[in-house]
Amino acid sequence: YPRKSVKKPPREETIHVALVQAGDKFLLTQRPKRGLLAGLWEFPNRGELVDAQTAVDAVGQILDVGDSAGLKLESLGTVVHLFSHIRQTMEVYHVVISTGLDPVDTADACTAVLDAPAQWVAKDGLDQEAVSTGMKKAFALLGKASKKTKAAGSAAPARASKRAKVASDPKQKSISSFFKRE
Amino acid sequence: YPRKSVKKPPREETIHVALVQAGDKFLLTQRPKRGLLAGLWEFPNRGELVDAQTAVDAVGQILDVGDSAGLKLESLGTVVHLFSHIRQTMEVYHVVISTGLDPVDTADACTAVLDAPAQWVAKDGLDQEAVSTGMKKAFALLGKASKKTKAAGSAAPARASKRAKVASDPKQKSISSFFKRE
Amino acid sequence: YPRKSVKKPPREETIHVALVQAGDKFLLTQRPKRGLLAGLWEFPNRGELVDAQTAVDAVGQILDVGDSAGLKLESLGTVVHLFSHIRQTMEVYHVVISTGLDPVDTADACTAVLDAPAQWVAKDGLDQEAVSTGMKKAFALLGKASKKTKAAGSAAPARASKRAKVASDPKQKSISSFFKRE
Amino acid sequence: MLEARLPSAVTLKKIIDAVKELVQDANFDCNDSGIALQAMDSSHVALVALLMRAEGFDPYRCDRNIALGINFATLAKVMKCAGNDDNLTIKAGEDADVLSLMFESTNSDRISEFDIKLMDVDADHLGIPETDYSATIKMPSAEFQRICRDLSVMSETVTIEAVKDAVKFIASGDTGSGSITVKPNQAVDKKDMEVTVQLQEPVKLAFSLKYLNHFAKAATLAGSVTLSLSDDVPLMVEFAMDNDLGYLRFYLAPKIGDE
Amino acid sequence: MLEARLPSAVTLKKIIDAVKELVQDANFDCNDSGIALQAMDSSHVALVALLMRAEGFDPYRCDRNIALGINFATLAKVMKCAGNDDNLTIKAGEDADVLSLMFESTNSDRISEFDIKLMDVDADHLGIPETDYSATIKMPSAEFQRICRDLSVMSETVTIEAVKDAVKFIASGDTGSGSITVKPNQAVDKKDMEVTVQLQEPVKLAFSLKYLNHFAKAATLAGSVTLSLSDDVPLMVEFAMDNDLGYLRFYLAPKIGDE
Amino acid sequence: MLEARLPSAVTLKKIIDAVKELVQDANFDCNDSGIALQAMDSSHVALVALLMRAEGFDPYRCDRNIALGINFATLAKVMKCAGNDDNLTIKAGEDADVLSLMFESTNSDRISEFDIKLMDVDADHLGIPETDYSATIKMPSAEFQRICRDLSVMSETVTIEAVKDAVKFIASGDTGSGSITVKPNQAVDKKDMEVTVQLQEPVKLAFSLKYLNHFAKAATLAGSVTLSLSDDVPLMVEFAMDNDLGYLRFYLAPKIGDE
Repeated sequence: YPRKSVKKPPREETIHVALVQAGDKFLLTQRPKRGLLAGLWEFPNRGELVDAQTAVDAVGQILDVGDSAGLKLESLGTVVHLFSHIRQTMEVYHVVISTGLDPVDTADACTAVLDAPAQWVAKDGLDQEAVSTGMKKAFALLGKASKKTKAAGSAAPARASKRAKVASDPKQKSISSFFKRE
Repeated sequence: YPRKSVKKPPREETIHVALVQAGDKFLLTQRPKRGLLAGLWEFPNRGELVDAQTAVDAVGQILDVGDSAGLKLESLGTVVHLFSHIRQTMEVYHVVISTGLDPVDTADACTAVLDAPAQWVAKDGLDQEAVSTGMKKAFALLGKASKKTKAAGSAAPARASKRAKVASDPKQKSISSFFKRE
Repeated sequence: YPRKSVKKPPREETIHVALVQAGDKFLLTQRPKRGLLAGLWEFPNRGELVDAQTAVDAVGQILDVGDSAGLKLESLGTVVHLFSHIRQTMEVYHVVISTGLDPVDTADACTAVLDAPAQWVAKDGLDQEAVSTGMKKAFALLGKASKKTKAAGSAAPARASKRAKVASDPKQKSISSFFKRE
Repeated sequence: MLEARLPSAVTLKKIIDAVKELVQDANFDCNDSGIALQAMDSSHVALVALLMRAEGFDPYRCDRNIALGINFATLAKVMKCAGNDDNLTIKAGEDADVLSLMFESTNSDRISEFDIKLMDVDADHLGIPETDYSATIKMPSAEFQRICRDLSVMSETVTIEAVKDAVKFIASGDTGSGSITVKPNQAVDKKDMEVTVQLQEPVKLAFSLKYLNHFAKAATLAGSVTLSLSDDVPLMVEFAMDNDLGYLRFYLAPKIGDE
Repeated sequence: MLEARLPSAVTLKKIIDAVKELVQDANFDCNDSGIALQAMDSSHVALVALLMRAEGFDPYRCDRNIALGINFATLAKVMKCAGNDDNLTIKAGEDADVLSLMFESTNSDRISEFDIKLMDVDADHLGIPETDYSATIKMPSAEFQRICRDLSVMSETVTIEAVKDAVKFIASGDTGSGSITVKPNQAVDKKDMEVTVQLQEPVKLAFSLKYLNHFAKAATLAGSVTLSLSDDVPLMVEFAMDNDLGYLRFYLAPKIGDE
Repeated sequence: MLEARLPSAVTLKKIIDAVKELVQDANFDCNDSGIALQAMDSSHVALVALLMRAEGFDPYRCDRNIALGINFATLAKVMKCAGNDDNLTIKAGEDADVLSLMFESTNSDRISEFDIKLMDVDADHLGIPETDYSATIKMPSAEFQRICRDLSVMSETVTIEAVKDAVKFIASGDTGSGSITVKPNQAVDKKDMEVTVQLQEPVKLAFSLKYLNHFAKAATLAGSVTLSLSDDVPLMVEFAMDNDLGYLRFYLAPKIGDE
């Protein structure tokens, strides 16, 4: 009758991925030389972000654009990617930077702040870079979203941050699906 | 009369080393590129293991063999190795994996789980690899043990885990040296 | 009237830098391969040192010279270095080692204790090494100090450690600027 | 201009402590009838609604509607400075960029004044429809806090099942399961110890224990708590403050496929 | 089938709290005379032996011998849910795969039930020989706890030296040394404060303070503790529970070359 | 040879607890008039000066001047072993390399003895000139502790402004500002609750709250604290111990350009 303790399910992990766009270029950072997906390039992401505003602030700090309120952050939704022992939920955001940027300088700044190599890569060039499959899935959301955005017109909210984060538990409903904005 | 504070003795450190054997091959992982013994290959080990069962579970997870109860874990005893400022006690275990394994796949799985490069190396090939002296000492225990085991016949316990861990303080006696199993 | 939360000021950081001299050589250690100033060589330093005595003890341990009381540690003052997002205050100390040392052996010992590559470089050879700008500023203090020391004669205190640490807040006055030694 | 004096500074301290981990920044909406606050947590799973009526203050004065954008971490730190017998006067001038808080102790000669910088908080205001709930449960708030804490041992999710004359809280996880049943008690001498269950129809809904544990921190604010449930509607957890000062309500969206 | 009701749930809570850091998984061996448990810590330095007699329960019923394999971390979490005035009923059915625990408060209408999944625990059972100890020391358990904690300041090892009419605990380390001497007191009004030393012959043995500090956590379970020592034999530390419920004993192998 | 018995071991415990985070190693300078200690913190911003007069001990005996070099972390750990009703005898022999501490409880049969190894501490001794301070403020030490803690919410620096009949503590930071005003109270029945301000001329100086919070830990040692300020001179914070035992003083260099 007694039973052996059950095999562990894959570890749950949620990361926040920022697709940072300047003109037609996107910011990539490089993974450590060792470990999971060693050396691959990815979009800037963090596991410990508590909400989207923190992401905007981090991006603002990286780009030194001062008041991060000027950055548009749009939630593109979530993608789930399975590793052998990790079930990773990626919450994907899109940030468009309108300030005139020197790609080289900002990549250097990113290297310093993020503590990892960084570069700007054109959308078309992403295929040439060693980008992980999961990250490609995340990027694919942008295509879907841009279609929707176009359909809905350019009414993207200028201060969308407060609306961005969605609960990562798929069973958990959102309160705003019950109560409507006034 | 007053005296200067005494020179520090070498730091004590206890690690748990698993000699994971599949057929005539053993699992090796690589140390980080920097720091002590940089880049050398070693048997999978962890300092923070609390007991042998945890080791079995970790190995089971690495090899994805499901219920780790099927793995035989045998304690081979301890080896002490001295570094310039560390006195390292290695508690060595031997695990034989009977499931049919694809060495390449499992090495990849190990890389993912252990966050370090991993490979399967034949017993005879260990000399060719850059394995540290301490680890060689640990491996030497296997030779001694296999002689003993042969002498004692193949009565190796199927669930030896509860008996594996020995106190790392050489002055501390074990309770089971006083009370006998019934 | 209400206002947006202010842009973050650069992060404050204080590190303790030891210019360890044996004969005409100085000890250098190498930064990690990734991150800020990756791979550059620097003088041994630590952020978490609580006071100068700890530094002496660490150096004594590195060099295995036994009783660290034999080491002369002299405070050279502080240098401030600005990174893009860090304002780093370096508190610089000078330690002269009088015991006969084998440069190769001690570099190996340092590698083991500091967990990073280390080497002894002659004062004149520092320019040839990839040493960061901030560290060069720190080294420059030695030139200034040696002039002062010469002016004051060789009355450098044998146990200067208790006098070494200065407050890193430039507005904070020191108590010893008010009360005089008896 | 706002000027309002709360007889017990500790009341606001307890409110802020119960809310600060759910809400980072929010507006205190002040008008002549009192001070209100509504904010979602950053995951948009829960909603906090606070009402402090003008009648609970003495005096209370608010010339025109103003929204005071406050960082709750800062406010919580300032509220820590409230002594047990301090009263609290809060003030904000026309076009002010600070909220002023003054703590006065009745039995000492110390006056503490703090100014907190105001922020521009971009708040959505949600409309909360009047709901005729299927079940309304009143119980001691300490009991509710203990149930949520105890069941967290087993799972991150609790199923609340209200049937005739009993409410059952159930949590089931990898290592086992737990259930706690609460039954109405009619005649209790201490009002706060009363348990009542008003039932239109049986309901069974699942909720995140993490959030309920957050809500339960408000147990210091009121001896009783009221849970109101209906299918397909967020749970309402209400702590009514003494002396008609108002209430602190939490709304929590249910979890689906888990009940 | 097992069904046993313990008048005070807190008693089991204290037992589990004292043992949980030494033992990860162990079997509760149940038969008609009571519930016993024996387990070594993972380093095989200490042994825990618990006996809860059937007489301490009311009612107690156990049809046939069963071994209930329990994860102590899980059980400890569930036992945290025990209220101070709760009683506890534990149950396990024939071929059950769970242990059921029911907490009932005498003065509230709350009933908490928890089911913990059972495990297959591979336990060695050691035979503990009857020993005629050279020295047996009875002292207040709080005093024992304090001595162990105080001497931990100086070393990881304590030497216990029992001579005629005195017991000395000595610890010596890099920064200095400490020693605490306890002497018998004959006439004490409070039984728990009594100190007695029964000596056959003087002994002097060294033990790990880390383990003794673990054992001393059981001071909440009994006002007195008994230490029994002989050369070349493990120390026995016994906490006898009130009302003849039974005992919690710890055995600790000595350290050699250190006394 | 030194031998000195302190009626309450807890007194020394409180002193060490208040000082241990500022001072790592220091010399107790013992002579026939008592035991003194002077030490700067490692940043050379603050200075600690302790005096324990021979009269406060019973008995007190010190044949010749000796300096006992002590590591405060070790001493603090040993002092943790002091029971509330223990007395303490400290001893150091001629040419001793240890300081001996013996704790005796008045109502138990336990005697604890600790030996701490002495160190060679290289101490600078600073001369502290007699100063005629512009302002001297006496207030309850708990009040001082609370002011320092409360204002730490806002800034790392406090400005102390003493004017006629009031002392204002002000802290201003990124998220806002705080100020606490203390006024003299003439007739108080409890001596420790008294607040007095003696003013030669108004002063306004800025100090590090981190250090003041360290000093304020000595509030357990004395019910009152005295702050003495003058321009261009370190602040003196004095805790006078009961029964004329002596004092624990802290000196803190001001911050410039911040007041």
